[in-house]
Amino acid sequence: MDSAEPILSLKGIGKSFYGNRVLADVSFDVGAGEIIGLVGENGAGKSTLMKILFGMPVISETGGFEGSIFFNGKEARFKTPFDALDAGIGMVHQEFSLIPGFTTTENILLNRESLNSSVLVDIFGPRISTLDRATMESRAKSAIDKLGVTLDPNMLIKEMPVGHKQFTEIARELCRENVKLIVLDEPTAVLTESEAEVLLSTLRLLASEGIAIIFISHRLREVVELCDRVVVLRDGHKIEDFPAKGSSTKQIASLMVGRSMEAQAKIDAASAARSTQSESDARETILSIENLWVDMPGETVRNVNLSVKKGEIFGIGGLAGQGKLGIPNGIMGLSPAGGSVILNGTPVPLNAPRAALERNMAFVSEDRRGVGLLLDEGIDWNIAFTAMQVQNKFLKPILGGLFLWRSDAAMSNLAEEYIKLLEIKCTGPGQRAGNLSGGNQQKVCLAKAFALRPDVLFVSEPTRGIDIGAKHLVLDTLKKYNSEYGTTIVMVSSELEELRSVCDRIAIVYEGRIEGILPHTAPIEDFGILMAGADRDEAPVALVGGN
Amino acid sequence: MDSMKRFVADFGLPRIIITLYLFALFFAAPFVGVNLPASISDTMIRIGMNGIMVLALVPMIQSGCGLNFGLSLGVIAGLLGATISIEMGYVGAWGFVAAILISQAFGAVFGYGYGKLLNRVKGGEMMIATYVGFSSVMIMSIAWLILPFKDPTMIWGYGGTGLRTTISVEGFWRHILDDFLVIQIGENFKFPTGAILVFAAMSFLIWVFFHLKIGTAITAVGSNPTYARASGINIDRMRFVSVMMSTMLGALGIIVFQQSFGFIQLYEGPLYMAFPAVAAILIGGAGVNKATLTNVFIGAALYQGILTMTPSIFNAVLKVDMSDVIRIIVSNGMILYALTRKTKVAK
Amino acid sequence: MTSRSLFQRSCVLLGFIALSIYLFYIGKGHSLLIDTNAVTIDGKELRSPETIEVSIDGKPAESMGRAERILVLVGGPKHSITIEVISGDDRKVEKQFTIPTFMDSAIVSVPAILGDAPSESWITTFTAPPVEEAPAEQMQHEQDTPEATAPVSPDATGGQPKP
Amino acid sequence: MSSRLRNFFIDNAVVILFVVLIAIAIPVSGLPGTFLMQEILTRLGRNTFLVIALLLPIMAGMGLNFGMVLGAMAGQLGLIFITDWNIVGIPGLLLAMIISLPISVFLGWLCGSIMNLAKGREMVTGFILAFFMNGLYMMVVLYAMGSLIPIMNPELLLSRGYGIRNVVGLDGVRQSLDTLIPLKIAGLNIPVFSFLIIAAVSYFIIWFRKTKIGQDMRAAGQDRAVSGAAGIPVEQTRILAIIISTVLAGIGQIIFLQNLGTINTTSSHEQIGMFSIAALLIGGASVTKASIPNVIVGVILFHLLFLVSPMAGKNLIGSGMLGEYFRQFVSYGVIALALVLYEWKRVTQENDSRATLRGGGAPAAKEAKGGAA
Repeated sequence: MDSAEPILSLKGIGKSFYGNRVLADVSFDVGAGEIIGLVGENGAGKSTLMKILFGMPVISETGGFEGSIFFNGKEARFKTPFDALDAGIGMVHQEFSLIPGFTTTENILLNRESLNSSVLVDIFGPRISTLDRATMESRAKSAIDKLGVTLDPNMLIKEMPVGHKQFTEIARELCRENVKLIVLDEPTAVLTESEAEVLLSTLRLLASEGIAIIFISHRLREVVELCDRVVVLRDGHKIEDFPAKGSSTKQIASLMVGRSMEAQAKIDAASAARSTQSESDARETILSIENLWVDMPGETVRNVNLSVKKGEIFGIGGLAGQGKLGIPNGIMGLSPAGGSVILNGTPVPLNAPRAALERNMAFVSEDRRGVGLLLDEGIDWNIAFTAMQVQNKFLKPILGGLFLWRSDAAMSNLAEEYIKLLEIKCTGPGQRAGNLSGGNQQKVCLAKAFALRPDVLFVSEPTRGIDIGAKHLVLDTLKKYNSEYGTTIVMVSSELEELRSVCDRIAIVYEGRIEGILPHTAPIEDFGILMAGADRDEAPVALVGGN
Repeated sequence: MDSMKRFVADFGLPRIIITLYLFALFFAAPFVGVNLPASISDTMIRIGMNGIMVLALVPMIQSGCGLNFGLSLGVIAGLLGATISIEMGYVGAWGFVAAILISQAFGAVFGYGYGKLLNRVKGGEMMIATYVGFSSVMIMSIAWLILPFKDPTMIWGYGGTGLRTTISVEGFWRHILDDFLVIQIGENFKFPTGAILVFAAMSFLIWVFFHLKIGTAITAVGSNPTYARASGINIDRMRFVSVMMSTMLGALGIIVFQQSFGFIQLYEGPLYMAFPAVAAILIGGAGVNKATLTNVFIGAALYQGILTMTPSIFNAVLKVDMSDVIRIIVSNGMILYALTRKTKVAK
Repeated sequence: MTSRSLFQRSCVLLGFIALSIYLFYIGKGHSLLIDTNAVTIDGKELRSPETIEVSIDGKPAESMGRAERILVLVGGPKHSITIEVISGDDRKVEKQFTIPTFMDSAIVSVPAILGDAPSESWITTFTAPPVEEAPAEQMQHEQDTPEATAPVSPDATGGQPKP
Repeated sequence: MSSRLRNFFIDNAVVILFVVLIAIAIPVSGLPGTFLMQEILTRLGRNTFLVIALLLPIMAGMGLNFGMVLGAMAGQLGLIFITDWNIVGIPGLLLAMIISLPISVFLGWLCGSIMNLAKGREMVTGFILAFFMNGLYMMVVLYAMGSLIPIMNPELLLSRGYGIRNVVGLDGVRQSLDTLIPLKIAGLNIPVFSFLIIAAVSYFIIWFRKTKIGQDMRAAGQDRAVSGAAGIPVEQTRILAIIISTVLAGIGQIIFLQNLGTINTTSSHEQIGMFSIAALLIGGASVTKASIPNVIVGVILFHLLFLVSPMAGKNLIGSGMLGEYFRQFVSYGVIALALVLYEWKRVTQENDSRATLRGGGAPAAKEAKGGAA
């Protein structure tokens, strides 16, 4: 669909947060009536790009961005999202931004209601006018009609099926006057397959009316099916921009996860060096997981079957929201879970964090500040607490063992030890964890797990949000710990590169299930295919390992 | 300048103002003819009287249940202990000990129910605690009317039903702690050794408790419940223990209070008992989720100091007794400050 | 804010102020002392009849003898008085009068009205003679009566005022 | 059908409980029906306005406005001034309302701003704020009036020369609203004009809900983040809800006191918050939902209980105090109950919404029962 003048044109967009580059020189155009699929791994820069487009305050607060945006032929620099909305850009978020107790109409016209004029307006301002319900309903209806679906304008949102909520959101964007571009962020993530079908045809209908659409999705099949062109972002760069017709999910997936040749070579060399030590011995299974389901918001696990060998580093990868994070959280009892987890031949009770810890498993959570740390307490507390509570370490019995007295000195010693070992930069064992930098906080979390001397260690997103130097140190520490103590490590990460450089085998999670398990030496395209949900029509990928 | 700013930010402006205010009062005292030794002695007696009630707030703050506005439940347990002890005819030290023992039994029972309830309403504890406290006080008021107490010192003399509004403990165990090893210097200065010793002993026990494994776990629950859960801690159980402790300490606290005050106040007496204690600990520097023994000591001293000094100085200077109004403004202002400030730790 | 709405808001504010002043004017309360004492106006002594019935603003009438005073509380400036002479010549007089806004207590002289004296002389300011304060009675108002047995709390207990 | 019946009982559990309680207590109290009728009519006229003042903050998601006491203080200040100036009758009451208006607006703005600092714990903040402001109010009334603020009428002042007396008689305005349109039916005095005012304010509330700002309040009450993202000035809207509530409380307090005929300077306002809130809750309202029928039913039930419980107590065990304590227990208890139910529901709802995510192969989500009293 060629149009002479693009509606939106991004030129050389770049952005860094605190010296951390997240976007570099991204340029592409969106024409009227064109559907652009914007794909990329987590952290590839999609959401930052959209924040820039919408003028989110966080961008200007962190020093603005490079490059320029042309919307509708004019250079646009939106100061707030409202400017962007006024200019004619609509956004449909991943999470529903709807008021549950309001009707469809009220939500579609939220803060844009039709008003009856009133004499009181001059005195009390326009908000004193009453709502003109009849006009509102007809406006809502016309927006719904544009979608080509049927929605009851008077139904409450909380009584609606999920799909209708999504349509309501889109209708809300359509209902603005002069809307020219709609950005949809993962609109189908919460929909059933048939609902998603309807949504896609609705989007096609809108495009045919001349509205440009940016469609952000991890469901690559939908992208191929729906979009005119696909823009792939990776590590903040635009990698490719090509017509969707004729492309395949496999192709897109490998573009998304592919690395530059040098990086690839380095990883290959690194993994080749390790391959000899791990693959040769057929070790016994330490942990086997059967039919595991985990109810973790946003990371639901439906049916996972896995087995992990003693002493290996096992990687779990996959795109965001597919459920990889749910696996360790479920096993460690932090999220409601079911199924069976067998450690060393005996089942581990689920939904009981203590039982999991007592079976000598430990977990470094991806939510460092929320789950991993006592921000208000010192490093010594943070490191020693779990071991103290679960294994009665750092405690002195007093009165003949009637009471267990906390030994601050022992905790302090332990903290000193780990501060030295992990090079934690701090003023001393008593420093509050909340005052540490992200990397050092992560080291404290690792130290906490190490202090338990676990048989199986789950590490979730160990390098998220920390700087390069700390990343290496964390990964090296994990490897060292694995080889020195023979600890089995299960590492969950969205960074495939990282998994491949550390792990022996890597499982890829897709839609709450294990899509496949590959050795770290497997070509990167194979991982890409698994991550995008191996297209069932295409030849199945040869799976290694499994149960 | 920067360190000054940080000090103000850490310590909090209201707290600084209150401290300066108290110092000003003490400084002014000799010039306006207020008897300083007597005032200091008064302050000490009040600290001894109220200290344990302030201490009683520590466990629940530490476990993340917030400010225990429902301390009245503990107070009711204490009242039951005191009245039953008198009814049973114990006098002197035995009466006092009996009162404490009985009150602890009731405190445990009340604390049990209260703890179970608060675990079901996480996040809304403070308001619910307040009103559960209030309604319990009213239920007990009905109970005071109809419970079959017989002791003539306690029931209405003629015509009336039930217990008196105020019961003197004179002849039972009035000042039993205050006068224990009392140090009398001159006419005006009296140091209530016994009461202060008991307060110190209870503080020591609390200090010990929070150095035990379980105390450490409770602190972690208050600091970050999710962390604690991930470390295998049963959050509900820790919260429950802290509520039990708080209630039982409250029961002990009111009995120590009564021996010094000389009276048992029934009916609506316990209604607002929690508020001065809460204000005191907040003035001492505690937050909604964090309190230390230092907060308790400083808070009790500052708050009771203000209560003692304000009326005497104002009376001497302005011939006005504004102490009531100042007390209301200071204590509630402090609570308000704590509520609006500590939102970042909310978790 | 547009100048139009600024203007209208100012009007509302002024309206409220004007209304307040008007309410003050029409609502100001006065104590009227209906007086049947003899008065001397322009050298002429006017006396009240033996028995009369007086009514203010159509309220139930009250009978008065000579040299009496009754108190009537009214609000606002304009009032009517109806005097019915019971003894002697049977007649009924109805007159309107206005009380100055800031006159709190006013004496309304019945003889002056009946004697057709000029209306300015009907109403005179009443200044109360200085009264000894009754401290005992006042004390009772100052404190909520404490319960007989209750000791004065050293206030360490009740942090809040009692409900 | 039976499930609908059951739902009706669950939804109206509090109301039904109190109806039963009162049905038992009335015969025990032995109070005559006409007396009760007359009292209820009077109390409806006296209290309903105050309870209505609570509705808007609930709609704005700020819970029960314990800060309404601030408005009551403003109303009392207005009444003290008109009593001092001796403005009588309806003009006096209107003037008192006008005087209370700026004070209420200021206090409401203050209260709303402070509550915005403590989002999620508005209720406890309002509760403490009421106590705090009470201190300042006492400062003004007991120390500033007659010294800094001129008071002309010495009869209002304490014997020491400044500070307002504990009891201020409102002889000039006593019941002037209630008796403006006198109506007597079957021996019962009906405060027609007060009822008309209540009808007017009810209409105002209903109309207000239909305005844009009312819509914004409802939106902000349900989801602050979504409303903010849609461009609704959430904080300002919340402050406005509190301001209106405070202003209505001020006017309500004036109506309340004109019926009583005296102000208890230091304590008339204190219990108003609690009594109004308890009445609203007994009428079947919750922390998140309240309507005008809740108000009316609540005032009737609460005050019936208030009337009969002392006599019932006396007849049962021979102590009038029993009933007194009982009704205080009811006031506090119903608030505690409502708060517990609210938090309970919130916690279970959080769990429920998580449970819906549970995927295939998972056993059916455990049935989480909401709290039903």
